[in-house]
Formats: sequence, structure tokens, C-alpha cells
Amino acid sequence: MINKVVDNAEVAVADIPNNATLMLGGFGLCGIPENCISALVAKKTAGLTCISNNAGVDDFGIGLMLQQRQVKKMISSYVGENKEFERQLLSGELEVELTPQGTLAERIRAGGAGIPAFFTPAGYGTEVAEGKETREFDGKMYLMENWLIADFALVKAWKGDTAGNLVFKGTARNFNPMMAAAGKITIAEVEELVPAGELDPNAIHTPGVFVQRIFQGTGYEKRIEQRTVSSN
Amino acid sequence: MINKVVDNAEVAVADIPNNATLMLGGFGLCGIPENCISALVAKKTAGLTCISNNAGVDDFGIGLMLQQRQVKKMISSYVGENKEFERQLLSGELEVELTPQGTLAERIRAGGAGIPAFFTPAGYGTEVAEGKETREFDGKMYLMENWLIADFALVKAWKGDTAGNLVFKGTARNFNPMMAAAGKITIAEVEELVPAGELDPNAIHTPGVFVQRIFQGTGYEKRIEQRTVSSN
Amino acid sequence: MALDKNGIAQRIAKELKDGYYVNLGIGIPTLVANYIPEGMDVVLQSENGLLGIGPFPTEENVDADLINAGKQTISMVDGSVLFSSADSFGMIRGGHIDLTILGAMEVSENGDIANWKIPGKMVKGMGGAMDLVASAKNIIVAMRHVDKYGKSKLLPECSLPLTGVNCVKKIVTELGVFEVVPEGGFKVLERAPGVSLEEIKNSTAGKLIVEEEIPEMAF
Amino acid sequence: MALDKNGIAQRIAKELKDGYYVNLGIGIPTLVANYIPEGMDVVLQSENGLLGIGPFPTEENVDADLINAGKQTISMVDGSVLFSSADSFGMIRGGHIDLTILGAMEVSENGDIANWKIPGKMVKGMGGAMDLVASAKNIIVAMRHVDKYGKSKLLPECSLPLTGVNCVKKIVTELGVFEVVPEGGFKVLERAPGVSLEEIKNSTAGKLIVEEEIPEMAF
Repeated sequence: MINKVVDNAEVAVADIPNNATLMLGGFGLCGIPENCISALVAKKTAGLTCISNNAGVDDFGIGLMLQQRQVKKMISSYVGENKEFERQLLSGELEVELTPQGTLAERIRAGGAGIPAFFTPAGYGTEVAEGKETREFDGKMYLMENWLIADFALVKAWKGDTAGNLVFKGTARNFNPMMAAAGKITIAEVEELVPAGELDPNAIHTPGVFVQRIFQGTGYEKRIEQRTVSSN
Repeated sequence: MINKVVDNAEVAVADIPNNATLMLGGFGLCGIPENCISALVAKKTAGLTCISNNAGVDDFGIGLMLQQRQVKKMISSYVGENKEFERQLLSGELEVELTPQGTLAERIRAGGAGIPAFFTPAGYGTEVAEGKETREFDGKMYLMENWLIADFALVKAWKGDTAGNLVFKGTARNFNPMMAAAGKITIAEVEELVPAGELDPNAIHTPGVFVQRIFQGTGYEKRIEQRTVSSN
Repeated sequence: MALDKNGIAQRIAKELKDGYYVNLGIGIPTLVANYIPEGMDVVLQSENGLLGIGPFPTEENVDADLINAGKQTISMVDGSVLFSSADSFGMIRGGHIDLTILGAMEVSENGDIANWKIPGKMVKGMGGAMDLVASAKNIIVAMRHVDKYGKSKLLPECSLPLTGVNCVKKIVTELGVFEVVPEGGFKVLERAPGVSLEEIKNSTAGKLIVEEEIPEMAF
Repeated sequence: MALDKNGIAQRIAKELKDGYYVNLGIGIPTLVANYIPEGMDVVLQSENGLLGIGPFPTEENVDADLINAGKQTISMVDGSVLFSSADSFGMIRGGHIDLTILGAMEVSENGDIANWKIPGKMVKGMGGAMDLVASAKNIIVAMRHVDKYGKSKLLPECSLPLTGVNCVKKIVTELGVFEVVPEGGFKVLERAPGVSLEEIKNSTAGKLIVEEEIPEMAF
């Protein structure tokens, strides 16, 4: 099997240029590529278009890149919980394209699967549909949405092997598998990197063909946004 | 969790009426719902439209239903290996809609995912594109294809639980997961039925929400079409 | 007496049926989970990739990799299953979820809903709300009858940017239960305990349909 | 001497590159797997849902649940991964497979291919061929230069129903290696051992481009 392993995040993101279009996995702070984000913050890559369901919080996740004004545009479904984001958006420093969450997921899935456009009912009759083609199928109205493809996709998995196969854990899966397939170059960071052949071939979520670089990340913080517990 | 268990194939297919549209999982004879097919053969349900990648062989799989002339129409990508099929097709007893395999898989996936239409490059410039809308995206030509939805989807899994969650094995997965989602009523037969909670939630291929009835099948033959071996 | 938010949730829980798969929005809808009748099998979907939401975890079982759509730490139950966001919204868009319960800023008498944006204020985004309302077979809105300025939220037409059109089937507020009828209008089904029809009329800007004696809701 | 089918497969194997993901069609293309250079990492895709095809299994390891697209029993290798047909063709359609090698009945000088249907004869169906040829970044056709009636299969235009248009990049036959050039035509790259240019010309109905001295292929 083809070996996709690189040393670390710094090496993995070294060739991401200014003004690149990135996809970043995660829902809220769950399943985000923490190591790659840190490396991009250190590298100060600027003018980025980031496709990510959320924009992190002020001091974590994509918020760290916003602090340094590395992001030119966000394509997201929900961008609350972030004061600096709000400031940049209102001042016009940051451009935002809001898209329904399911449409975002499907557009990314379409990008990886070679489907340039598809019809969805989400947003019909709302401002999301403005300027888009609408059409009736079986008595219901739909609008046409286009695929999304990124120069680089940065994904975070639980386990991965040297061939790039990935397994996600819990709800940290979210947008990661579709993004892995929709990146021209996909960089996967994993909590545990194992030799090819150790993962159950029947239980792999992302086939290695989609992953160009993989490394074992370090120091995962996995910050929790809403720690909710019940008493025993 | 909602209990979806029924006793056996006979009970599961009891209400499938004549002239129903069915999806049947499997690629060749690999991963086909053997028990449900036997029950339909016994029940002699007729006038069926069958959406299935293949049409079985003369004396197994959907071929058993063809022998009894239960099938009015097949929607498939490849229908070789079946003399009786050929005879009925040439005599006009059977109608066939041939669709590229990837388009078939995606149309079924679209049916389950609420996408009424999408664009694919497969078949552009060929007779498959006749009468279909074509369109250029990023300099490449595509044609529009519509979703497929079935009255009943009959799928075969390796393991399943009482809540309808399914795990497939090897290449017996093939069309089964998409069909499970695209059936108005989905009937799953499994080799091993376990209580809800026994399957790893992270390694389930088909969520139980798609499955309305599940039962543990019996006497799986799993016939091999091309037994190819290498010496030790 | 008008219901509190727990009362609204408790009343909505009566709409659940055995075997339902349900998506609960953030806020009052989340509270509905506390009132699922004993012995009733209802499976809760979280659109970030989980079917089978369990109770909040105990302190020692908190897992940062297991959250709901409100980003709260949660647990799973026997039979739970995890999947990607694309698969999750495929499930939603494909009509596999029986009931969606969500909050709203405004609902119009033809079932339009506005719940994601207030022009001139910071826009947080629609999240999964547009997908949910465009796809669900059955949508119940849980909300206050009037906003904090005393303005009715049941309107002839929504004034805020829409989330979806012709989709809301039922509304439960602190004052009562209302059906959005196909020909347009809010049909009063039940009054909250001690709430008069007069009070409901005074708080409703949209067309109210009162066909007969309106019962008080019972729990 | 013209190549036999193993020779064609062996010559095509020289087109493989380290790190390639490859889809092999049924027939001669399947034989290419036997000639992958030692030490070269090439991963074979089977469109029915496997990446990482291993050798045929030994008798005791035959598994009815593990077959290739030709319905042959196969095995897996370390790093193999299984997936659904939708995911498999997503992989193909999305351009993630580096090279597709398949057979053909006819190829035209602008790269059209016909390989699925002969009108008036039984139609078996296109299987995955239309998806593969419409999506692949690089397509090599492995076929006989002439059909059993002696008619050339390298034509100005295909006479049979098409599988795809403008897609074939290279052709390897028993007589030589040919590139389909963007402006149209079969550019001769190599002659099979002992095969003359004259012989190639006599067997080719489409436009043949001979730019310089054509080397004999070496293995």
C-alpha cells in the first residue's frame, strides 16, 4: 500500500499558499484539525477562504486564524459564539457565505463524488434561493446547488493507517469524511497512526485514496463548548 | 429502541402487492436477499418492477422470479448471464431500463437522501443521454438524472440488531445501504440478529431509521459465480 | 395560567407517538426529551451525526467527541448509531424523520417560519434549520406567543427573513395549541389552563379560527 | 511478432506509476495485475466496493462475500478498504482513480469508445463502463487491433453505440502502442516486436500519425 505518512503538521501544511481555499472538518469544536490549524497560525498563511460548518470560538479553532486576520472568506452554516468574527464581519474585513447545513454537507459530498450540481428543497422561498435556479419535482419545489471543492482539505480522525485510511469517533465524524473526498490535497491528522492492515477494512469511514498526507497529531485539547452533565 | 423484528421472510414480504416497485440489493449473486426472493417466489407476486444491478442467473437470485414471470420490468446496469432473461426480453415479455452502474447507485442514493435530481457525466454523448437535459459545468458536459424510490427495498446484511441497524460484510455491501434508505418500506434480512446495543455504533453501515422490518434469515447458499483460486 | 417553557415542552411531548424518530431543536424543544412517556420508544436524532441521544453524561463519562447539535456533551443509548453530516441530512431531507420540533421568531398563517435572522443585528447563520423545515413531514413549533415587546409572533405574514415556506403544521405556545390549516389560518385546538379565548385573540395577529368550544389542555 | 493478450497486458503494465490507484476492466485489463513491477505500490480498485484487490484466494480462503467486478472470488491486502457502490462510483466520478484500463470494441480517432452494445444482438448492459470512461483522468484501452472479421477497431468514427466520447488517451493492441492526440488521430508510439509500420497501417482504418522513426517496444 502507498505510504502517505508525513512527519507532522508543519510539514503537512508547508505548501499551503496564501489565498488558498481550505476545507476544515468539525462541528463546533468537535472533530477539528487542531494541529493543522496551529501550524497555519504559526505559518501566518493569509487570504484564506475557509469552508467549515462553524468558525470556532474566539480563542480556539478557526478563531485563532481569525485573530490573526488570516481568513478572507468563510463558507459556513453557523458562525455564532465568536466576537472577533462578528467584529470583522461588521467592519467588512471578512466575507461570509451562509449556506444551510445540509446543503453545505451535500455540496461538499458532491465535490468529492463528481456531481457538479443537485437539487435540494432547503432554502426554497428564502433568501438562500435568490439567484438560484428553482424547479418542481413531484409537486414540490427545489433549488439547484453546486459542488464545493477545496485546494486543501484538513481533516481530523481518531485512527488512521499509513495508507491514509481513516476511522472517526463519535460525533467528531461530522463533515470530515466528505471533506476528505473533496480536497484536491487532503491532509489527515489522527490521534493514533497504525500500519496499513491493522484497521478493520469493513469499518473504515474514509478510504485512503482520498488522503494525500497523514500524520499522528499531538497534544489534543478537544475543548468542550457546552459541558453538560447529569448527576449519577 | 424501536423493535423492528419480524419472524421470517414470509411475514416480512406478506403485504408486497402485485405491480409493486422493488429494490433488491446485491452485485451479481453477492449480497442478495435470498430469503426474501424465495418468499416472493412462493407467494407468486407478479407484475413487479425490480431495481437491481443485475438480474441473477437462470436458477438463482432474481432469475427464480423471472422463471415464474413475476417481473414486468428490470432497472439494471448489467443483465448478462441469464438465458431466460434474454428470452423474455427478446419476446417482449420483459421490459428493461439499462442505466450506468454509477448512475444507478447515485439515483438510489439520491432517492434515500431527498435529492430529486443531479448531474453526472456518465453517458454523455451516448444513447443513455437521449431525452435527458444536458448542461456544461466548468467546461465539461453532464446530464441530469432523477432519483429512484421503491415501494419496498429488500436488503441483505451480515449482522443486524433489533433496532434495524445493519452491518454488511466484504463486497456484499454494494447496493444494499443505498437501497435500505430508498425504500418506503425496507425489509432487511441478516445472517445474525443481535439485541440493540451489541453492534459498535461507530461501525454500523445502515442506521436503523431506514429499516422497517428485520429478520434473521436461514439456509444462505451464497452461490459463487466465478470461483477463482490460486494454489498455495 | 399561561404555560412556562417546561409546560410547553410537556404539552408537545403528548404529540409523540411510539416508534417516532424525532429531531429536537435548541431551546424549549430540547426540554421535550424530559417528558417522553414511560415505555414509549422515541428515538432522538442529532443532526451532527447521531441517532439515539441519551441523557447528559455523568461527570466521569463526559466525552468531547460526543456532542449534540447544541454542542452539549451527551451520551448514547443501546442501538444508537453514528454517521456523517451528509448522511444525517440525507436522512432528514429524505423524509426519514417523523417529527421536527423547533423554535421560531415568527410563524405565518400559511405555515411560513422565520427563525434565523434579524436584519441589522448580527447574523449567526441558519445552521440546519432550513434543511429541517424544508424536509420534515411534520413540524411543530415551540415558542412564546408574543415577543419581548408584546408583539404577536403568529402573523398574517412573517416580517423577518424566512427559514421555510408552508411547512409548520402545529404551534404550541404558553397560551395554547394551534393547527396551521391548509387554507391558511391558526385553528385553536386547546387553551392553556386558565387562559381565555379572549386572551389568545388579543395576542394573535394572524387569522384565528375558532370552530367550537375550545377545551383546556390536559396533561 | 504480434503480441498475445499477456503481452498486451505486460506492455500496459509499463504505464503504471508508483502510487497509482487503478481500475482494471474485465478481460485483458485484468491480466495487467500480473505484471505490476516488483516494489511498485499500485492499488487496484474494484467498482463493486473494494480498494486493494489481492490475489485470487487459496481454496480454503474462498469467501462468497468477497468478489471483484467480474464476479471472481478475490482476496484483500493490508490496507484494503470496503465501501458501497455509491461511494465506489463517487470515488470514480470524483476523479480519484488515476488510471482506468479497459477493453473496447471500437475506438475513434477523437477518443470515442464503444464497448457495450451490438445492435441486433443481446444487450447485456453497460455495467460501470460509462461511469468509468466519463470520469477517469487517464484511460488506456487494451484490445485487439482488428475484430474477428479482420475489420479495424481503430476507426475514423465508431459505428457501434458509444460508451463515452473524447475520453481514450492511449491504446495498446497486439500491433503497437497508440496515443489519441487532441486534434484527432492515432499517433504511433511503438511497434510490437517484429511488427512493421506497414502492417499497422494496413490494420488501421482511422487516421494514423507517424511523426518519426517508430521504436519497437521493449519490456
